[in-house]
Amino acid sequence: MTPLHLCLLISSGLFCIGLTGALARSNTILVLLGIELMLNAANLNFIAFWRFGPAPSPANGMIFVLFAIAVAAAEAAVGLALIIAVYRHQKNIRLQEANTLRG
Amino acid sequence: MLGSGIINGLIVTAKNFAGSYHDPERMVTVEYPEQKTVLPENYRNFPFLITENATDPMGTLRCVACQICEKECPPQCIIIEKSKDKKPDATGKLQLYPAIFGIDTSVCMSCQICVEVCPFDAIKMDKVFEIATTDRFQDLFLDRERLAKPNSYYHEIHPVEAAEVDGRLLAERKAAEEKAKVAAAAKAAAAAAKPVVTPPPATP
Amino acid sequence: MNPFTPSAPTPFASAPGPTVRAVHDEFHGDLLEVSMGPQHPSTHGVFRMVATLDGEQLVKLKPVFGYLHRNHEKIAENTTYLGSMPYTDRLDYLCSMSTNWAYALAVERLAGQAVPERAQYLRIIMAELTRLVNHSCLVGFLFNDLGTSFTPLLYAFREREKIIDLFESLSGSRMMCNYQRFGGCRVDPTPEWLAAAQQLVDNFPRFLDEYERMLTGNEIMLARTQGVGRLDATHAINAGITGPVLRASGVDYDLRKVDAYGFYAQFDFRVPLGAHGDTYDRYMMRILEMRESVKILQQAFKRLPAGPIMDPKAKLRGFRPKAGEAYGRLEGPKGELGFFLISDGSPNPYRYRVRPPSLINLTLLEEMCLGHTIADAVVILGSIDIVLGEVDR
Amino acid sequence: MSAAALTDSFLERAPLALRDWVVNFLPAPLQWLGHHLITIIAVLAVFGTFFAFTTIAERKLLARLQNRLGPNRSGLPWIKGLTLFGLSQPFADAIKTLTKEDIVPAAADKCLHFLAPVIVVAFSLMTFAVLPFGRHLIPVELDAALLYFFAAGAATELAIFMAGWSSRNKYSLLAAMRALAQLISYELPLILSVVPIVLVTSTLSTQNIVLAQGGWTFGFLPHWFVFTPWGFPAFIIFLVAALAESNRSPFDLPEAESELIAGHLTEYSGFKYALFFMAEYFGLTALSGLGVTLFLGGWQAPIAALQFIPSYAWFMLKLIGMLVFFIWIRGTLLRLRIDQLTRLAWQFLVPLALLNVGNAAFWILTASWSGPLQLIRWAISLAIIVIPFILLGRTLTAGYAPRTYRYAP
Amino acid sequence: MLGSAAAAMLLRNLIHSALLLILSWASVAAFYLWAGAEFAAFAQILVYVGAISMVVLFAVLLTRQNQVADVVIEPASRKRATTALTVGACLAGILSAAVVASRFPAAAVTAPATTVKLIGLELMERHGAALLIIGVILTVALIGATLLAATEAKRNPEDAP
Repeated sequence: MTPLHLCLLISSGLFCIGLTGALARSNTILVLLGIELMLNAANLNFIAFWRFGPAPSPANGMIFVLFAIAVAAAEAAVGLALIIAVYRHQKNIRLQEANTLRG
Repeated sequence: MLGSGIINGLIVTAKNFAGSYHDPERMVTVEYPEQKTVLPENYRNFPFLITENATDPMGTLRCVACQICEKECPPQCIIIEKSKDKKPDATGKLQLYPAIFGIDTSVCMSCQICVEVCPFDAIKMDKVFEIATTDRFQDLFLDRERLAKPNSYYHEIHPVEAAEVDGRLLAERKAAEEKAKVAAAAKAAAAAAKPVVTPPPATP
Repeated sequence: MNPFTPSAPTPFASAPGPTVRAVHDEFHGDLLEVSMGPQHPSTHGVFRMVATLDGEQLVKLKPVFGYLHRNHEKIAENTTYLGSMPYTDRLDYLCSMSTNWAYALAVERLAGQAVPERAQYLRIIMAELTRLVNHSCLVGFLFNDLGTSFTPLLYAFREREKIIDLFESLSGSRMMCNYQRFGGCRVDPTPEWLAAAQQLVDNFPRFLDEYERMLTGNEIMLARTQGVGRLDATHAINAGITGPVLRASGVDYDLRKVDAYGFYAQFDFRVPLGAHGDTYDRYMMRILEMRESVKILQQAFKRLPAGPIMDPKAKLRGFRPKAGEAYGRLEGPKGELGFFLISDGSPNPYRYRVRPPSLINLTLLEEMCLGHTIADAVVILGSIDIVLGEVDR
Repeated sequence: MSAAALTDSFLERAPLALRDWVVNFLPAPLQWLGHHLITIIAVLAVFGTFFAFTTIAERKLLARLQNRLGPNRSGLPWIKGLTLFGLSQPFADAIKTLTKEDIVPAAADKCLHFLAPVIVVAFSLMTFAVLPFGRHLIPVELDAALLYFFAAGAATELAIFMAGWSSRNKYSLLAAMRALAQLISYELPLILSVVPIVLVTSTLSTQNIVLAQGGWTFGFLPHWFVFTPWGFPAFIIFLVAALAESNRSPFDLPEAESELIAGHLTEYSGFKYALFFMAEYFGLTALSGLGVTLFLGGWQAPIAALQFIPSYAWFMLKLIGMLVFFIWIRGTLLRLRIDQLTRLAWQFLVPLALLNVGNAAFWILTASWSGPLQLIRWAISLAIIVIPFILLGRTLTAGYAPRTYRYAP
Repeated sequence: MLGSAAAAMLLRNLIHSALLLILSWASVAAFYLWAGAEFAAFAQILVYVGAISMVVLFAVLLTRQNQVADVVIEPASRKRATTALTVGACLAGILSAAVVASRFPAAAVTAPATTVKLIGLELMERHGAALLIIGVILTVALIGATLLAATEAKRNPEDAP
């Protein structure tokens, strides 16, 4: 069980938690947070491979993680803005009711 | 320029900071328990009764229990009861004296109206301000004994005013004596002229 | 209890409830009813503002006062005319000398009492000194609300202390002077007192210059006060507002010029007028008025005549003015301070009414504060300069 | 004395020698632990007492600004009448806060209520790890030190939110929201004002930045960044942002006494309140420490001749200088309203900071100019930053000017 | 890390779950530190714990208005919860099996020495274009987010009853 295996196990565990969270909860915010968790799990993999991978080129893994974090941040911001907009309109944020597309 | 107002403000506080070390006009703090400020002469706090001499305070009270101050006092905090008998006062005339004379210092607002309206200059304003007590009732109701203070104490706290009051009293006493002498002489002459005429009434 | 869930909209009377409650208002969605209670640090004395906020903007503001009501006018009906003179000190405890003068003015008009010339001059000196005390206090408290940690307040109080010490050495008490009598003054100032007062008045402008240099040009001060709490002239006149608040809106109404009571006609001084009627103008009114008062004081010291300070015919006790009514008013530091007396010939007044400038200036507080934030409401209250002793009487 | 001898003078190496002497008592594997534990204890001790004396210095200085004496009554508990000019006041305060009753509101969210002060103090203490106190005295040698500093600084916002939310009181929630708006809108100018430094020294590690500021022209003009045309405006922006970041004087909106009673600290009392108080001061000291490292040449001596004084003494002197400046500002300036505060940040500080980054780039490109060109270089670089400052200043204070008044006829 | 993440998903009280999630992000950053990637760790803390947590908490606060208990377990959501759990569990099984099965070449023992300067250079040269694109994405996203949240507010007062 090389350390790489351990890291992969942890990140896959985190990924599955994020997935179940996103699917199970009816509150849109928590769904979004679940997706954030999945993104973090992916980043974990990058760092693990960068650290324990065969021929680690000096900065590849790290740069990829930086970009991933940036994108995740942008996505979270837009997602939450959407939630606020939807909330203002229909006064609660249950996922099921957000089915009317009309403005 | 945007920052100039703020910089000016900073300069002023800096000057004050420097000033507070050497400029007496800026450093005004008086550390109370150690240093005490000198009270001005006209300072007034709760009233007190004047006695002629310190040896027999109750005997030589100047107050004649005329109860004018009791009537005039706005918050009605003076309580006086006349005495049954009379006793000679400084000028030898027989006067009443207050059996009970109490001031409730928790009500008195030291407004000094009793001093103004008292025709006999018997009540004056004191200068003691450290009078905190633990008990709310007994200690704050000052009775006759605790109110009476000798005339010398009055000279001590209000020198100018006391001198002027004494001057006036002496003048009155002298005028009263002359009048008494004149009346006595006139009486003697009248008695000599018409022994039957009754002597003129004693003037106050 | 989730603080956001709106409780049933209780009747809007000053319900004792918790100080902060969510009130549901159909127009604005969820409002926040914040009660800046009697013990709030920035209200000058026991005064409560029930402010309803929509986010940061003020939607409704209900001043609640009466916590300091001492039934002054009813008591005055049961004591003699002289007896209620010391009570007038307790009305506006910051400027007791000018309140005494207003009451003495009313009684003298009622009884037709003459006042010797020296006493008139002394009264003008005392009134202008109290104006300096009041305005420096106000400016200090205004900046304290604006947020500096007590620095301008302590500078102002340093100057005020000097004047208060003068009052103490003259009338016996720092703030409760009880100095005026019907027909003159009670104590004749000694030459040393006059010299000390003269010296104080001469270097008072130095304090004002230091104050102006520190604060008038300050950008933050300009941003926080200009355009805040705007009051237009017609509105002020209709509401009966008087004093610096009115003059800040540009209305030329100063009793010292209008009535010219006492010997004010013989003094040349100018009345500053504002243009915008906002908090900055009110602050500047007070600073400029302080400069004018210094000018009046300097002239008064030069021309103080000798002579008696009390009209010989004035009777101290058994003072029974003939039946009738009189209204004496003067330009107090806060506005037109008036005393209305009805006498029925007995030693006690039949009716005794005080016109409190603080209370009347307070009526427009809500009108000035709407649309601003809570921070501004506190500053506007500070700029109106109210003293709760006078508001509640 | 040659520079090398100076750098290794006895005083310079004293703290290090002490630490190594203690560490080699421990068995080999523990040495690493001992090494770091001692540095932590040293930092905590020094800055703990520094915090205590900053509070007393603040109260004494503010008092002097206001022409009154500061606290000078508290003497030692046994000796009667010995007043140490108030020096023992902080210990008296400490005992007072420790013994004060700690009230937790009934509806409060117990664990968050307790956690908030802990996190605030933890994160603001973590920021000290990267500050170079002396030539060899740097707790943790990180090459991404600046990024670490801002990461630790950013986490304190979270704790303020927790404090505001967990005390379940509308006032503190409103204040917590305000505090967050203020902190977030001032984080950008803070970081942007540091970017030119990173640009010029092309390193993120604080030790290298201080080394880059070594050297003196003509013996007495130090090469500190504050004396460069792009450095001075950056320093001013840094100061303003640091003031806002640590909720001090013109920006102390969250605890504005005159409005929301004590902001998000209303429901705290006793030791937790003291923790918040301590965290604020640690944040302030850390930020001014960073300011000293970046702009005022860290532990560099101002004049070449004065190098014999140990470097950490210089760092402490400059730090005290910065704190006195902060206290001086606190005694003078008024408080800004929340909308003016954010407008100042977004419409004035951020554009100026961006311009300053351009200014620093210009400065690097023209590094090769020499002689008369040097003057032109200074002039242009100054122009790049001063003209927009005046223009933006004018737009910001558009409608505000001291007015003149007319008098009644 | 896993513990706090799991707890974050299950808790009823929204604020507690959000805060626990932030704790899990912090522990992810700790993992990066352990793995030797300092720069990524600090970036993670700065971005996630510093900024995104604020946005999340603001969103949670703004949308708590008439909050009916959001986790009332109606039959519909209970069924969804069980299906989600089964999907998650079997995915976890598959992944871990794949991980265990695969063999990896010998791992390099020491962490590759990366300095900030190296990352900086790398970013600018080989990934310069990516850097610019990220910049554009971020600005567009943020402007979009603010517009989205803001415009709603303006329109709302008109159609208020």
